[in-house]
Amino acid sequence: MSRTQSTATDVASTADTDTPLLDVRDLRTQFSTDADPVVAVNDVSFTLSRGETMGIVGESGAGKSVTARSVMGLIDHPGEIVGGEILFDGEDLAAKSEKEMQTVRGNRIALVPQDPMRSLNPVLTVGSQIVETVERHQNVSETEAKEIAIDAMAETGIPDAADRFSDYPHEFSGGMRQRVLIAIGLACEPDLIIADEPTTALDVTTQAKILDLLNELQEERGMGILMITHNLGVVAQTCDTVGVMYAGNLVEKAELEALFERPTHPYTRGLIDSIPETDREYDELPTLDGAMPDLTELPTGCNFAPRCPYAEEACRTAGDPELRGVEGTPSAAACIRADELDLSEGRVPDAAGLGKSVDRSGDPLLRVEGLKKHFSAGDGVLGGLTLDRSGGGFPKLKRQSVKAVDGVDFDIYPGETVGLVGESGCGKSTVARTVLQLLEPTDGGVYFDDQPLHELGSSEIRSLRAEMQMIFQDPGSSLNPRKTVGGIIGRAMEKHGVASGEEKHERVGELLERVGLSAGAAGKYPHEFSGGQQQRVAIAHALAVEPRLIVCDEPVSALDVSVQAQILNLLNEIQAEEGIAYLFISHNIGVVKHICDRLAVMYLGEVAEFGTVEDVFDAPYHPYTQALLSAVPHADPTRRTNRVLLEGTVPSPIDPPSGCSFRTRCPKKIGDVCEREDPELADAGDGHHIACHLSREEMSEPVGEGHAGDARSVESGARSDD
Amino acid sequence: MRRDSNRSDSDDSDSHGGFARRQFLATASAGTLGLGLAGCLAGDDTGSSGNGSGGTGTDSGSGTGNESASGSGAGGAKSGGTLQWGGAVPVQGLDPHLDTAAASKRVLENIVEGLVRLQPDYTFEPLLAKEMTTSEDNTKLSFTLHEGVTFHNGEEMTSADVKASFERVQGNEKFVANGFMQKVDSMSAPSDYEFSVTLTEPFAPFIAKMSTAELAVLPAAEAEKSEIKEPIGTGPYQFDSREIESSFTMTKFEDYWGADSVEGPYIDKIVKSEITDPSVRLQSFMAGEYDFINGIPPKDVQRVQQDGSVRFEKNFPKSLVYLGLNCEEEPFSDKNARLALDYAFDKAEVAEAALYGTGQATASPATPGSPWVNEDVQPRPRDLDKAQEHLEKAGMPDGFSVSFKIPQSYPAQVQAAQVIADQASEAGIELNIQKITWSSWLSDVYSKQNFEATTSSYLALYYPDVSFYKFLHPDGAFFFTGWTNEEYNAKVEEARHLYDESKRAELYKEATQIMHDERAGHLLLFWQANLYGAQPDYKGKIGTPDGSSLRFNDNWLDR
Amino acid sequence: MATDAGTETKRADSSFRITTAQKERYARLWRQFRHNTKAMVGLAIVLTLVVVALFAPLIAPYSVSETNIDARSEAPSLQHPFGTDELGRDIFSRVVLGSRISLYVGFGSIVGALAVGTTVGVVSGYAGGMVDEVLMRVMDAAMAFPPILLALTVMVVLGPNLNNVILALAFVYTPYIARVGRSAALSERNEEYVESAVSRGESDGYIVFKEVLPNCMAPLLVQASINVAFAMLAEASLSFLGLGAQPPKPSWGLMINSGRGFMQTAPWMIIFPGLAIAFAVIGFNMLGDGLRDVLDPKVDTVES
Amino acid sequence: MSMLSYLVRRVGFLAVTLLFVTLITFVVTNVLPGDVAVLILGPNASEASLQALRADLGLNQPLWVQYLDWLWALFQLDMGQSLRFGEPVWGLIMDKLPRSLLLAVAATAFAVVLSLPLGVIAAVKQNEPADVAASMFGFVGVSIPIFLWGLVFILVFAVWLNLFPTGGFVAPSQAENGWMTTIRHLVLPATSMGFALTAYVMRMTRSSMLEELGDEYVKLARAKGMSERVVVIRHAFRNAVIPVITVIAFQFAYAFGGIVVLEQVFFWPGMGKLTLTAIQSRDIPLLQGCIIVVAMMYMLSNLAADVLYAYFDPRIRYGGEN
Repeated sequence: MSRTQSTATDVASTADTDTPLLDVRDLRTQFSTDADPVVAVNDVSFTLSRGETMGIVGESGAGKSVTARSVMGLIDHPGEIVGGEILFDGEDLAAKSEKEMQTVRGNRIALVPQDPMRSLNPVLTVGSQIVETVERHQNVSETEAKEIAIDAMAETGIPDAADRFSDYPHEFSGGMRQRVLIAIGLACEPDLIIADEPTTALDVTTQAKILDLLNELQEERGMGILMITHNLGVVAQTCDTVGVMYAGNLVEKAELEALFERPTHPYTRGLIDSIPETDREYDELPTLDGAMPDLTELPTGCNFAPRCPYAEEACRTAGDPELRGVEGTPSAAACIRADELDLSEGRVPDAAGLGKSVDRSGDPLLRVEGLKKHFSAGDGVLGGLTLDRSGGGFPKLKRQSVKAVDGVDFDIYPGETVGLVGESGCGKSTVARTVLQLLEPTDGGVYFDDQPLHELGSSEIRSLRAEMQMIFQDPGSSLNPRKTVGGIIGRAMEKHGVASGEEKHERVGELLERVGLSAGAAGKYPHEFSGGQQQRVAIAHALAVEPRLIVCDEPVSALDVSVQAQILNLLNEIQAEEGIAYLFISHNIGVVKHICDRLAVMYLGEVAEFGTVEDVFDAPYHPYTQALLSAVPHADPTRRTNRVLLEGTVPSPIDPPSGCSFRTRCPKKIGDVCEREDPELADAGDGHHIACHLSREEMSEPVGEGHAGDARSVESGARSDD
Repeated sequence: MRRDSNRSDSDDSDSHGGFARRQFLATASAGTLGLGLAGCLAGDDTGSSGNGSGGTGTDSGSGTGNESASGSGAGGAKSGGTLQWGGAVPVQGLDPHLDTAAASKRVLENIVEGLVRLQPDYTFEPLLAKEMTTSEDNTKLSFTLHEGVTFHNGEEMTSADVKASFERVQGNEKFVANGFMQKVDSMSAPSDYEFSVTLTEPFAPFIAKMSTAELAVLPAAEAEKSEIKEPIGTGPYQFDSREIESSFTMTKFEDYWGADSVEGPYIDKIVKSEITDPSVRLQSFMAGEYDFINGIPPKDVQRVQQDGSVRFEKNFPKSLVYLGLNCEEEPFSDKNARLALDYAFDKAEVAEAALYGTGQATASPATPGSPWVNEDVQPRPRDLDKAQEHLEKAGMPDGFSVSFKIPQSYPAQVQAAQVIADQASEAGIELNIQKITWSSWLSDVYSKQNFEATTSSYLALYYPDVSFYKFLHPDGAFFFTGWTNEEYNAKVEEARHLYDESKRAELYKEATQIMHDERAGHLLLFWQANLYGAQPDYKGKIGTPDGSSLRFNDNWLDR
Repeated sequence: MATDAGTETKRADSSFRITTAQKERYARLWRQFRHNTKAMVGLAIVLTLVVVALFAPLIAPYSVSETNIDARSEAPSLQHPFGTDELGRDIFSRVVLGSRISLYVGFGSIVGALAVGTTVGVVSGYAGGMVDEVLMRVMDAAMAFPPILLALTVMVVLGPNLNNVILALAFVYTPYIARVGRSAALSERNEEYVESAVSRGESDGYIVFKEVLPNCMAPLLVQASINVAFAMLAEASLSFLGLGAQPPKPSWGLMINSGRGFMQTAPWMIIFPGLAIAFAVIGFNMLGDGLRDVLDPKVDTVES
Repeated sequence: MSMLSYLVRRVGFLAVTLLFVTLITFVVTNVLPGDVAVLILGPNASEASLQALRADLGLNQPLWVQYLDWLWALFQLDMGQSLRFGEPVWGLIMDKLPRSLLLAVAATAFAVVLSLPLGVIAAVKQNEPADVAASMFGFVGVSIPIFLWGLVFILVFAVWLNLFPTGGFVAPSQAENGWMTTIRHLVLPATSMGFALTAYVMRMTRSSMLEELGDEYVKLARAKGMSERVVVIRHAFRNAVIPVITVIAFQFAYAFGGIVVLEQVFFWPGMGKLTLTAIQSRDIPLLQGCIIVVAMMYMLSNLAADVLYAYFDPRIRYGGEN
């Protein structure tokens, strides 16, 4: 590791020089289309120094990724850089030939890409993918290259790096692959790392570890990092300076603290406000109306003006505002009113006191008892079979099943929102579908209004469907693309005899208006709407049959934050008016906390903890809940949580651990009992259920720093890390 | 008879044939029983109409019409070499007693021999027999065998082998000549070189039958076998190897007994490559890949003749192509419908379309040049008015529409059919062509009579009984068009019993007239020829005397 | 033969996310179609064929079956632009009329295959489980036979004529359509609108035929147009082998079959029908490929 | 899931498919018109002997019993006797199969050698003239029936240029020049079929390459500063070739289908001709044998593709794909 240190000192010495590491000036990248070219990056300028992490943040379509790729000279056809300079260490990259760029890429500027699952070549070993970079850029022997590669792997926290050198990407978990990608980036000791949404595809607990890793590496090596992300929490955790992009423009540039303390562009303010924070209480989330405009149909004037609560006539007519320093702040903003506006306080909507109280004295609307859902592993009749040699001797055919949901209990009272939260693969979506009998439960019972759904025939279920509706994650997928919005909603009404004929048309119109669309939307096809609007249509569709329960499966996770807030508010509003109960599935703790009354935390097909939001978010916690909460990056740079970093990965649901399913990763594991006995989901008497062998007191203790450190020395289970 | 039913399915160069054996047996008895002794003189009609192979076999033809006479004697014959023969139809089964396919006969003719043999002058001469005598009443045939005749397996041929061979045929009705053997009262082999057959009654076709492979002499041990796959005989060539549907090889038999008296063999090895497509065969031949081919497509004759660098042989006639009409079903049960069709097309044009001048249109089933031809009966000229007249008489003034089943592997018939159909449609008669496989033809058209109109062909060659009786008499083995006429039947029956050529000819000429007037179910179209090609250094006469098969023993390669 | 251009478009889209909201779907498809050279060339060829087939009797100067022995095997000339065949028939007229046979068989067999294959495939893909397993093993098995071999065998069973060719080819291509229908249905089944319909209380039948099927039409249409090309090829092959159209029908395959003996002396007898086959099949292939580019559902999503 | 499990599964699928193949074959061939007994004994056989033969052949059993009997015999490689040739079907097929294999292998090899580079170039030069030319070639290739390719090749190379024989097969043992003659006869059929196959494989290679070239790991490879050659060959092609393997296997099987027609064009005495003979002469046992063997070739080539697939793609060990 000596090389690393020397580099670090080098960097430290050169970091003082005046030239910034990266100086982007008036970068303009556009894509040619059949019609006019589309400007994806519009005269963007920023600088990045050595040892600095600059975040570029924005919602999808803002142009942040194109900016990053422009820097690397990797714009896909039909895009091209049409203006500006990209000065890297004083040299203009935009002027370099492709051949010359090849010596820069991977060598002096490294990319950490977004999608760890797809960014590694599946047919080459991870080692060879690192080695080829080393050999390409450094004049070293093969053996040396291999050593460098193994060092890099070890440095990024890949256990047993030398052993895993010749493994293939699919043998690594997502988080480990991201580490490999970082190792590739680091291998040639670049001066600049461009991290393009490096944690977006990862679960929150994994994300926490990767962000920590990046921070550490930067501290050691002092390279510059350009962090592209849509997540302000990530920005808050990693960046020194931040650029906010909107519709191809850089609309604000600021130091991290300044950005959060006093945003200077209304869009930044709106973004920050839209994020439901776990430690804040809202009745209603502050929102930005509308969505980012289509790049082909930009408004005149300020691109943000149509959504800006502070917009004036001048904003809409005076052309695209330039990015300039804002008086009294170290920041710069592209807003003509930046100097006069003080955006240091969030815009909290007036409608305070809408707080609701749920009456849990009667019978629950929905009761789920010991629900289990097992799938056969693999597909087809032969798919579930596998050769089992565990017994030694001649291999036996064994039918395997994935225990997606393995004994879940909870209930929902009328008018209540119960959340199911957990990381990907924990079985929360399966619960949602099994509850609605979209999947047949393997075992256990689901009672709706005291009717045992699991015992009903399919026609009875069908007639009950009007009572229970579902809103899906991907509105683009949940609306049949071949039907008009009116047709979709109207069909639901007809199906359940809510309305037909002229009345149906009227009610469709009303409903659409109710969810914030125009009645005229009925004649359009789903694809003609933006994601947020589509989700509104999906809500209208669910409401059309006047249900008593709506299961919302990650209804906002496909949406940008500003739109997410709108939808969450709409859901709350509807509940307040109609008294509908929600089962709300999400992986996003902030969202769940904001919208739910009670919450079930799921891990590996089981409920680890169940109780009111207040109960769950405060000690005593289940150790998993504690880790989950600690891993959430807050969009607040001043808050540094004591991270509880989990060891290893989620075990396979085909073969879950004995005893407590969390014990393989539990930082508070107390011993044999955890391995032997599956803890009951025990009620402490206040309706707060926790499935853990620890006493409530033990659960309330913080997890020591030591554990976090230990996470690095992961137990090296064959293919399980992170 | 499993093979037979499918044989010669893919080329018109071969006569059609391969009718079911039982059918043939029926003929054999029906057709020959009533005959008195014909004496041993052949060259005349022996009345052995159906013998052999439903038309392929031994009915010796006139062999007239050889255009090229380069097949001279064996003077200056050279030994050695390999003959590359581009064959038209794959060799089928190789059991001489069982197989009637022309393609099999073409090779077996050279491998096995009988006691007697057909000569170029259409007489039968003893072959393996040195001598043959016939008793007064023509019922006992005595043979003295050549001595020193060896089989390909090295054993000497004795009368025991002959007897075993004949008994084999006699013993199982699956053998082709079994029906003939029913006429045998007893056989005896008093000494190694003496053999005699006693017939139950005089039966002239028997001798003719003995000249064919169907009564070929096999080693006694071979005769035990129920089916022979690798024939062993006494012939000039011995079986070497074969691959089904692709090649057949035979080699010179060095110990051939007849090298002095019979001639040859000269060529060391004969390789028959089975190239069923006439064009490919011809192209390969023209490119020098083959020394000899049979079945040159008529359309290419002119080109081959003009080429000049190769030898062209035409052997006319080979077979008769006819239009078969089902007289038992509407519409052709009505004579006027048949006549309407007869008037609807131009036979000469049809013949020209199919044969490019290598054949000739006919209205008589008798072989051209034979005494049985009635020159007064000529094909009806095309006359649409008359066709219309007959249609009206038939009560179908607007014409009619029928299926027209054509065996697809005979290009000449397919071409002819299209011209006929085209011309007939002008008369309001729609003939809807349906190309079918040969086996479908056998089962649908011939066996089940499930047809309205069809085309087919037969080898009649020199013997009128095949032409007049086998296909057109209700008792004939190959009667399937359902046309019956008492007067006609009486005449052809009578003719079978007559040995006075002119009287017989008279009857056949009258029968021809009846056939024509009544528009028999066989609407005769044309005679076609055997067409051979050979490289100039391939010498010797090509083909057997009646043109039905090939003999290589007197052929040689001049290189 | 996958979705090359389809993925290209998608890539271009996703890198900068042009949204085309507010545009009418079909107008957009048509625009994409119009800008797709392959599709337009294919469409032009197919339209030409259809027009030729519709007006064939007007275009053809001679009868297709009238023989003229005096004018047999004549080289192309002003009277006979494509020459004459072995029976003196005008090849141009026969090629023109042959388009009817080719299209008749091509469309006829695909309509049949679509009717059965779509149902089987979509039901199989939607139902999954044992139904799917059994149906697909049968389809796999049927696809284990080379199409032409299966068609030949079926033709022997049915007997040679054009309508039977249609039946045989419909039989042969059904599994191919079913496969596509199934995979489309499989991917549609995972779309949330299906669950949405289930949770709305719709019956399986409604979901399969009213919700899923319309969304499977794009790949099915693509497959169908390509299978039209295959069917036309197969018809030519069957006729070439003598088990298809019967003389004197001017089937291109049959014309080639009878012309092959004249390759040396009258090559035009195979050249022109051969070109006709190639022209027609290229047309449908290009159209199918172009349609795939345009209709590929992956391209058809709008990002917001 | 281990590679072994994967292969066991594949073989399992194959066995099931094969069972259906035999079932379809049996059903289709048994509805062929024509009574086998009549075909064997001839149309005028007596009803008694027909009955006797039917009993002998088990034809008076229920169809499913006949099927099981037939299947059991098939399992022992006993395909019965050819009606037409009177020889065991298995032996006939074993005579012809090697020749068809020779033709199919030669054609496929030709296609692979030609199509992979073409496909890669077309993908890399997307929308450039090279690509357009390759595309056009692809369209023409798939659009021209195999028999037409064959006839055109015969016309040009045999009839006009007289470079190769017009058809036929000569076994090396039969010819004076041994393999040279065989190869001379092989060139035209193999290349004419090869061209048709090339078009498919090339198109597949191209689209597979395009897909891979657009994938994230290719972008990362570029971001690592890899030269375009490395990106294309080492990264994209390695992945792109995997689905192409399946296509090649399919094409090999397709070649077996094409052989029915092509062997007729070139008078190549292989499986195709044998099959056609069986069809034309309604030789049901032979037809069944031919169909099963051809289908087997298809399935075996698919299995081979699966094995290769697993070999080339380390992910396969996780199974589950289809």
